[in-house]
Amino acid sequence: MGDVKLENVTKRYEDVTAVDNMNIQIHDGEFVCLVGPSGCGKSTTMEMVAGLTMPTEGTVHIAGREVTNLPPKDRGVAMVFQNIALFPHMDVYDNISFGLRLRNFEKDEIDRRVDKAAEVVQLEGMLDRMPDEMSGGQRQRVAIARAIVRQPDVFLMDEPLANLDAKLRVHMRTELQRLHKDLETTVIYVTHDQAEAMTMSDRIAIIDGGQLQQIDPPLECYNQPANLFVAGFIGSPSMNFVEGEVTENGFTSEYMDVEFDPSNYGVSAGDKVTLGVRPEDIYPAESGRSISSPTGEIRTKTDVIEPMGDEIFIYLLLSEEVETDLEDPAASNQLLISVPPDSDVEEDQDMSVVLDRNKIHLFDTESGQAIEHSLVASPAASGASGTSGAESDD
Amino acid sequence: MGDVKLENVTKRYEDVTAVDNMNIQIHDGEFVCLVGPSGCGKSTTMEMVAGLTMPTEGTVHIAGREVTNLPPKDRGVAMVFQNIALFPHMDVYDNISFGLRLRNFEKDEIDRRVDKAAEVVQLEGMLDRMPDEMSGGQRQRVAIARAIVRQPDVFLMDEPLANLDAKLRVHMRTELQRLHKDLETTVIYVTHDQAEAMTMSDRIAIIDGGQLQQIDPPLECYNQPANLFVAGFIGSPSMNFVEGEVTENGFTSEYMDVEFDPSNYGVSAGDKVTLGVRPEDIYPAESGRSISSPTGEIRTKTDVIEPMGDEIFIYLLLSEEVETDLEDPAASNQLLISVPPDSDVEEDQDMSVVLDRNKIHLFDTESGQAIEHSLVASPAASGASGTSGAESDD
Amino acid sequence: MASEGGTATRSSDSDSQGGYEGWVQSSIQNPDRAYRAAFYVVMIFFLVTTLFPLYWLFILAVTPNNMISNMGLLPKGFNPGAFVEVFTTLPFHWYMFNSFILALITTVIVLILASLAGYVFGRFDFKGRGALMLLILAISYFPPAAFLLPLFRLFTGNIEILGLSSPMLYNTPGALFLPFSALSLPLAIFILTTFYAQIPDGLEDAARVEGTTRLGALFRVIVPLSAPGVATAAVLTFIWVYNEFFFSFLMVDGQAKNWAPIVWGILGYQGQYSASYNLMAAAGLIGVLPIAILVVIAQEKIVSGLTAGALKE
Amino acid sequence: TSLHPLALTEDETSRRTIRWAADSRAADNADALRQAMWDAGLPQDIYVEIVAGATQTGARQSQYQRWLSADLEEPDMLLMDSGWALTFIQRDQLLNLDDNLPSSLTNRIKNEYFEASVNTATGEDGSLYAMPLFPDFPTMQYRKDLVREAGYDPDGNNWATETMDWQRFSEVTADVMEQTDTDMGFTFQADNYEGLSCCDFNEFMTSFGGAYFGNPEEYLFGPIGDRPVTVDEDPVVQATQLMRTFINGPDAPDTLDGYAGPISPQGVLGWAEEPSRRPFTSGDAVMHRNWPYSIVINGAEDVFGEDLGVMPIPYGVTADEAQYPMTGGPVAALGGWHMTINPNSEKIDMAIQVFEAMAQQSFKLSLFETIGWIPPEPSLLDTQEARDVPIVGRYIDALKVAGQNAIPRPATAVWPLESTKIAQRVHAALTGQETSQEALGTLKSELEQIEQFNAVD
Amino acid sequence: MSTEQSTEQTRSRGGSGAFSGATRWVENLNDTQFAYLLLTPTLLLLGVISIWPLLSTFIMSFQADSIRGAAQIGEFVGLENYIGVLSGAYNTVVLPQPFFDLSSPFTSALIVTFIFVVISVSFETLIGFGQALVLDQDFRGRRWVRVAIILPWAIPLVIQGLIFYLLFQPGISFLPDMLYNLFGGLGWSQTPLVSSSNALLIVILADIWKTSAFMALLILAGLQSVDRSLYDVAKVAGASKWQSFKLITFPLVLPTVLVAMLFRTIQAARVYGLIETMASCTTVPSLSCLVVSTFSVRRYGTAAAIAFITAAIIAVIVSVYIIKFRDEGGV
Ligand SMILES: Nc1ncnc2c1ncn2[C@@H]1O[C@H](COP(=O)(O)OP(=O)(O)OP(=O)(O)O)[C@@H](O)[C@H]1O
Ligand SMILES: Nc1ncnc2c1ncn2[C@@H]1O[C@H](COP(=O)(O)OP(=O)(O)OP(=O)(O)O)[C@@H](O)[C@H]1O
Ligand SMILES: [Mg+2]
Ligand SMILES: [Mg+2]
Repeated sequence: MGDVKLENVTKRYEDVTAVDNMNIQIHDGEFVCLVGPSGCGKSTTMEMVAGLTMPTEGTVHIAGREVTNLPPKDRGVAMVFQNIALFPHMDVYDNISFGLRLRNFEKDEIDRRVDKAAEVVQLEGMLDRMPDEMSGGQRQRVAIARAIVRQPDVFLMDEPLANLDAKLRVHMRTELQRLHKDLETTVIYVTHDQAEAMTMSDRIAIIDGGQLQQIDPPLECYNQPANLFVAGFIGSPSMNFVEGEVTENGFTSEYMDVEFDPSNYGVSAGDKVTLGVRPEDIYPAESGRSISSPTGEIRTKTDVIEPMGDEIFIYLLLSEEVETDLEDPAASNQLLISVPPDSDVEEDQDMSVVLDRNKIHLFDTESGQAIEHSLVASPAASGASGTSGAESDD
Repeated sequence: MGDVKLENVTKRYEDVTAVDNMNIQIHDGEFVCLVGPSGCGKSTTMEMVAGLTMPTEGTVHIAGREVTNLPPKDRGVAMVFQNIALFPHMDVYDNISFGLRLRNFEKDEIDRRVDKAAEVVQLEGMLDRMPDEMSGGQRQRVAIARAIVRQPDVFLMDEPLANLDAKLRVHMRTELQRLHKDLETTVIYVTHDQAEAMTMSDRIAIIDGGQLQQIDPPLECYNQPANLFVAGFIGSPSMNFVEGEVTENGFTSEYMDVEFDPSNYGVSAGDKVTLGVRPEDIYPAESGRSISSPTGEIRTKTDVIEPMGDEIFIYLLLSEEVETDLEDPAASNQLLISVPPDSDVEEDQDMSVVLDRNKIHLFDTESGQAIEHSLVASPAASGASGTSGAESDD
Repeated sequence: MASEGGTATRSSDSDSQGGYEGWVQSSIQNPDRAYRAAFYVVMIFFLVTTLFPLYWLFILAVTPNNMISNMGLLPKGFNPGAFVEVFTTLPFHWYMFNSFILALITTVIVLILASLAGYVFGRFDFKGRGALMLLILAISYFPPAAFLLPLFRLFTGNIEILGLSSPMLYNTPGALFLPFSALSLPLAIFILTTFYAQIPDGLEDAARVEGTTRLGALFRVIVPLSAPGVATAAVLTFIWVYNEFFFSFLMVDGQAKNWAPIVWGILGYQGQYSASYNLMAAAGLIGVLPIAILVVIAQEKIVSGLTAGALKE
Repeated sequence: TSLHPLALTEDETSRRTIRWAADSRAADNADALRQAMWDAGLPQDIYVEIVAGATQTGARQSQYQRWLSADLEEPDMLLMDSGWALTFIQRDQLLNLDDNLPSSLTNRIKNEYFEASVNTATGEDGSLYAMPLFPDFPTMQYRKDLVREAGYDPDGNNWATETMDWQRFSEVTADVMEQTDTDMGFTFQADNYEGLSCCDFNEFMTSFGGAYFGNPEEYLFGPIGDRPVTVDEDPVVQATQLMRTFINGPDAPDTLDGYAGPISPQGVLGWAEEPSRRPFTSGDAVMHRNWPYSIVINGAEDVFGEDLGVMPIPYGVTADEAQYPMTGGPVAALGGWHMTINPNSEKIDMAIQVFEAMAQQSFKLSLFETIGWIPPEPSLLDTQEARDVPIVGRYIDALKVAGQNAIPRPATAVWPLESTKIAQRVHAALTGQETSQEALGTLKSELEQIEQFNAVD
Repeated sequence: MSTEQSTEQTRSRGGSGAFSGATRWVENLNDTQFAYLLLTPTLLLLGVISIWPLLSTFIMSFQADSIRGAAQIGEFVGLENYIGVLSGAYNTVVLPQPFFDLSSPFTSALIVTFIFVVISVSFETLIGFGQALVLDQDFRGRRWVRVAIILPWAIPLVIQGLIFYLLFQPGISFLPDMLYNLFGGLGWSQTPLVSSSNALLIVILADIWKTSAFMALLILAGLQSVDRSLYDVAKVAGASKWQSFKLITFPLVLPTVLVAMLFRTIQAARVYGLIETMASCTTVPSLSCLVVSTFSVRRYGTAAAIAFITAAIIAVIVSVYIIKFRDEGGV
């Protein structure tokens, strides 16, 4: 039993509220990723689950019992710390075996487990190194190994792969997933790598400013973001946003119009809404790809072009007067699209694009809440799913 | 003048050779990314440029003069450390302004620069925090700010964005690029994020086992990897490899054959070669995309399917007997392909694929050296470009 | 499911034995409470044992000198006047002043020299390191008397080097702080060596890349980060010098204007046969005040977790 | 030159300063002493600066040792313990007064000062190297009120000059203790320290006619290695046993019969002067042996005032019955301090003037009055001025007797070592670790070895 | 192009060129040269104030005593002083107490010193560690408890001696009688300060009282320097308080503890002042007592020899530390 429940948990530092009335329920054996901008309270949340930080308010439950005041050692958690925090006076073997030695495991068993863990993190042969004789990535792997040799009820991993190269990350990712499956352990995992969050987690919890924005399965978060923040945060490159207004027959803005029947989506003329569309849901009109439900053509001009190897990002300007704002690709007057790597584009060339109506999101500009995630699916009745920031399962 | 030259630089620790006879020349104002697996010697290389580690052999030149024995402060470098290394006894302001205060800048100028830097890294209003009152990402941003307030000849950045979320990374990436452009400073940048390396750098240096594998512009590294290591390392997901042999009329292996005229590529029947093809260069036969020069259809079966939001990864098995090895997507008996997110695929379904002959790479299995990067381009004369591991400019 | 407690090899431990819910509950909570209680017991024990002799000293100070005999646990009579008499009998404040200044000078010298030495011993590996450390340590093996004769001659102008006689330092502060510095250096060096050695290289590296010299890094980063160690070395040196007994007694003639330190003041209340125990006690208590204040100030520097948040490693 | 704020504010500009290493008692009364010197004829432009120096005599000796060995010019004059002035004289480290002072003065010192004191100021060549400033003799202080209460009549029996023998002393003490319900009878000093060998035990021993090195007249100051060691003789054993009797009573082993006891607490075994004085001062003891400084304390109005009695120290045998000259009778260990001149001083002429002033009657009397330092000439003690001195003046008679029966310690180069051994062994005997016979036997052999090893060849 | 370099140049040109030249020179020294440069002031001071005097004392130890003549020291006699002290030949005739004598252990300097060192250092370490752990906790009034616990270390030796001297002085304090009534049967003396064995215990007690604070202060500094985040890791890994202490705290403060113990041992082996002010060297002779007592009677040759013997004995003890803890300590 390793379900984790945070109830109305708040953590305030002197002048900062790091975590703000957080309610999350994580099921036994679930793999949940916490994502959110830097400083949003992910680590603090983890620390409260681990028992290293006492919530200012609220309660923490693990495996059904309240642990708010229990010391970490009685909570059955293992943790990979964001700051790695290896014991500087112990070699790799001693670091990894620390938790096992505390529990008086037999030497053989310790050796077996340490060897296994070292193999998983590809540190065989380095067991007698001291931490200060290792590279950053190697240290991080020791930290991971130190957590995974134990078999706790709950794994807490705070950016465990931040310092690893792409290949190793993929490897570690699968290893961690395998571990999760084998041990049926609950995993709470902080990452800033979207691919990691998408591929590994059962659900993703998106946090902003200490508040939970959405917790849902990855694709749901991607396809049906609960609000503007989630929509903009999930997906890289980010979703394109265009601010505008609802008219009698759809959406209008300075730069583009999209037709639809407002009444279908519970909005009415005059409402300020923001239209969102992901780069991959915008196609050059001439690409000839057949889309079931395209919008009308939108005239743009290519500006910056970023070849990424497996795809090319194109920044399209919707207006002549401005320049591309690379820092804020979601700025209202520009669209970022992604095209196959062999596409033949140049800077400063005119380009008409169409959007996939199926994949157009509408948000209430003021509250940020999602209104609809597709301008094809008909009845307004269905409404927006997953719009509630809080956990819907309890 | 901020060109950096490493000549025959070797760094040996007691039983490890961290950097092995490295020769790199980085031009003034150039932005070079160092990439490579964890522990390959990237940080060590940086430290030798900074003057923190003395090379066991070889010389380091900065701005045309030899600096091998010069202390760091006389090298005109600023560095973001992989381990962040904030001064824990100073608040953010003092941390950021440390280098300026050392140089007796005027208070006004310091304030101005610190404010600017804090704005760039989005830490306005946190200047009086102490490091231990900040989140991991915030600390890392302080470290970046500390480096960028100064205007050195050479920036050394060791995974400066590792702890930042995707959105902030994109922002920081553009800021750093702008800075690079404004100051015309040479930048040496370690990252494990391929997108970063691809978009930011003028050239990428790929290192493995302390040895330089290739240093070339990003797309060149992507499209014309010098050897198997580079091919496998650059690109995520990784290139698919199939080991086989050259026959009279092309390539053959247990799982597939590709026809070509060996004589065109300087190989002859019986040679052991490895065929490489990137996921995006493999298409489901029925996708209907028109490719100028496809191979014959290859029959496979879908296995694991990973939806990533903006694309879907499909692991295809070439043989019935085995299972997908998620850890090593490049394993010879499987192919990983990437299809658009709206594709309709299921596990365990038959699927025929074709490869884009234009994009097929051939490597010498034994030496790992690239033989050819396209089976369309004709004469063998052109050979493989950029195959030399060492810098070609000197 | 696979929980840690289920592992067969794990030696029998408490909390997995179900059944006694209440017992388990209390055993989880009680150790902490018991720990807290034990902590207070221990603290009070330490307080009582360290303070009792001081209380005894206080009793002595407020009991009129002639009544000091057959003392119990309470003062006989009450004569706070001793605390005033201390100053009227002798210029005790000047003796305190002298000790204070000497201790200050010595502490500054020692901290600077020991910082430099501690830095190289703690953070550099060079030829002769071990031998030099041993040499410095060996100086403290000797009873102070072993230095006295030559030093006395040196400080009274009796040593000639190249035709120049050594300076006459007797009855000057130099005759005190020089030997004080030399004799307290070994301890300070070893303390600082230990503490400086523990500062992660990363921080020194960062400072150097930011543009400090090696020495700059020492004084701007390593020293502040070793604050507990430096403050402790300073406090130990200061207190040692303030109360130093041997050279204080031998290198000046005992006059306050000749920099005679506090020990001369205290001994001044003692005659050939007679002793004003109450004045000595009062002087002892008064003399401790500057140190107590110093400790209060210095302990602010002895703060925890100095390196917290510094490094990701 | 010392750059001390105190030195900078000092104003001595118009005078010629001469430095005198004295002690804290002199330093505390510096102004009065200077005035007394000027009154005694010291030119007004000579300013005597008094340095307190170390208070413990041993520390002071070492201090002088260093100063003189380092040829320091200052201090110009040194106050030296009569117990060790000789060691400096023997090493030739002091100015010969015969050669420098007017002979009228040196002759007066040699002829009129307490003889025992002069002996400790005279070199082997017979020259005077020090001028006794004041002698110090212990006396027996007692509680006149208690004694009277028990029915004795000290004044009538003239205790002040005609002291009693130890036997009667013990009986009186025991009797008074009992009758007046006083805790302790007799407090003295029997700690394992120099005071035991130089003084307390020396007195007991000498009062029985014993001596450390045979005939004191002949052997007191040497020759080392060439004199008898007589610490195992009967009088010495008796002295030890008497002390044991006082502490443990006559029924304990290794004690003397016929004496009353116990009259002294076990504590005396750990007491030096001050600890032994305190119970007496606080009224818990009948008898107390101590130096004159304590007369000043105990005779103060707010302590015992007139109720304090002082008598010479009791005796074991009379001088006639005693084996050696200078022994027997109411002996008192000789203490006291001498004035000496630093031969390196650049102000010897001024020092001589100071000495002359110090030799004046008026100065000595004023010393007696201000600090309680006994004048070094017996004749002076007979003057009315002396008797008029508050407190001590009342006890002049007893002090005079003590002075005339003073016995110096055998201060030679090896005395410090021998003193330690004597204190150790005697103390061991007193605590009962060894019998007196054994302890003194061992002591004898130890002293003989020391004498032998350090013999003058 | 970059402005930093140029700013720097203008500044350094305007500033003191010699100074920046010197800095540059210093920065370019290699590690060994740099190390010796930084050690120069220390070595100079120690050379003149410590090492040179020790060398001249060393020479004195080969010269005869001169207790009578004007000369401070006699002719060259080779190893005679050492032989005299070590063989026991000097025991009676030169030394106030035997240097080493099993038959009367409590008057034998070597044994007394040894007992003093072993008991006081071990108790001080334990108590000091305990105190440091208490002071390391967070509780209300900690600052005052800290001051209180450190205060004994600030008490001058003379006063420390006075406190315990008067506390154990019969007739002055209640304590000796009380102790005698309690432990008289066990051989506790009525006048403990003049019984060698009792006095030794009292001296040790006084030393522990004062010097535990030294240990506490130093160990506390060590404790405070431990990176707090390591405790978090240990806690999550399941370490109890004791285990955290054993596995994290202890190894990390061990170097500090060793330095503290090392110097305490050295200091304790030279104990003198405390004995002299409380019980006198006659009752509790230590090695330093022998040095001082021979020294103060001008037996400089013998005193010098004993000083060097003392140092040699301490060196032996120290090498035990160094060999045993070569890895942990900074030595
Ligand atoms: N002090 C040292 N002693 C011994 N080996 C060391 C030391 N420092 C680094 N190494 C080794 O040198 C190699 C290169 O280390 P380096 O830190 O340069 O790697 P890196 O490329 O930065 O790796 P990462 O991406 O994990 O940070 C590693 O194998 C490391 O274990
Ligand atoms: N000790 C502290 N005192 C004050 N504020 C703090 C403290 N620790 C954290 N904070 C603040 O609390 C907020 C949440 O911090 P937390 O470490 O949980 O962020 P995070 O989501 O882990 O961020 P990152 O991705 O950068 O690691 C941050 O704004 C941080 O500045
Ligand atoms: Mg965090
Ligand atoms: Mg690295």
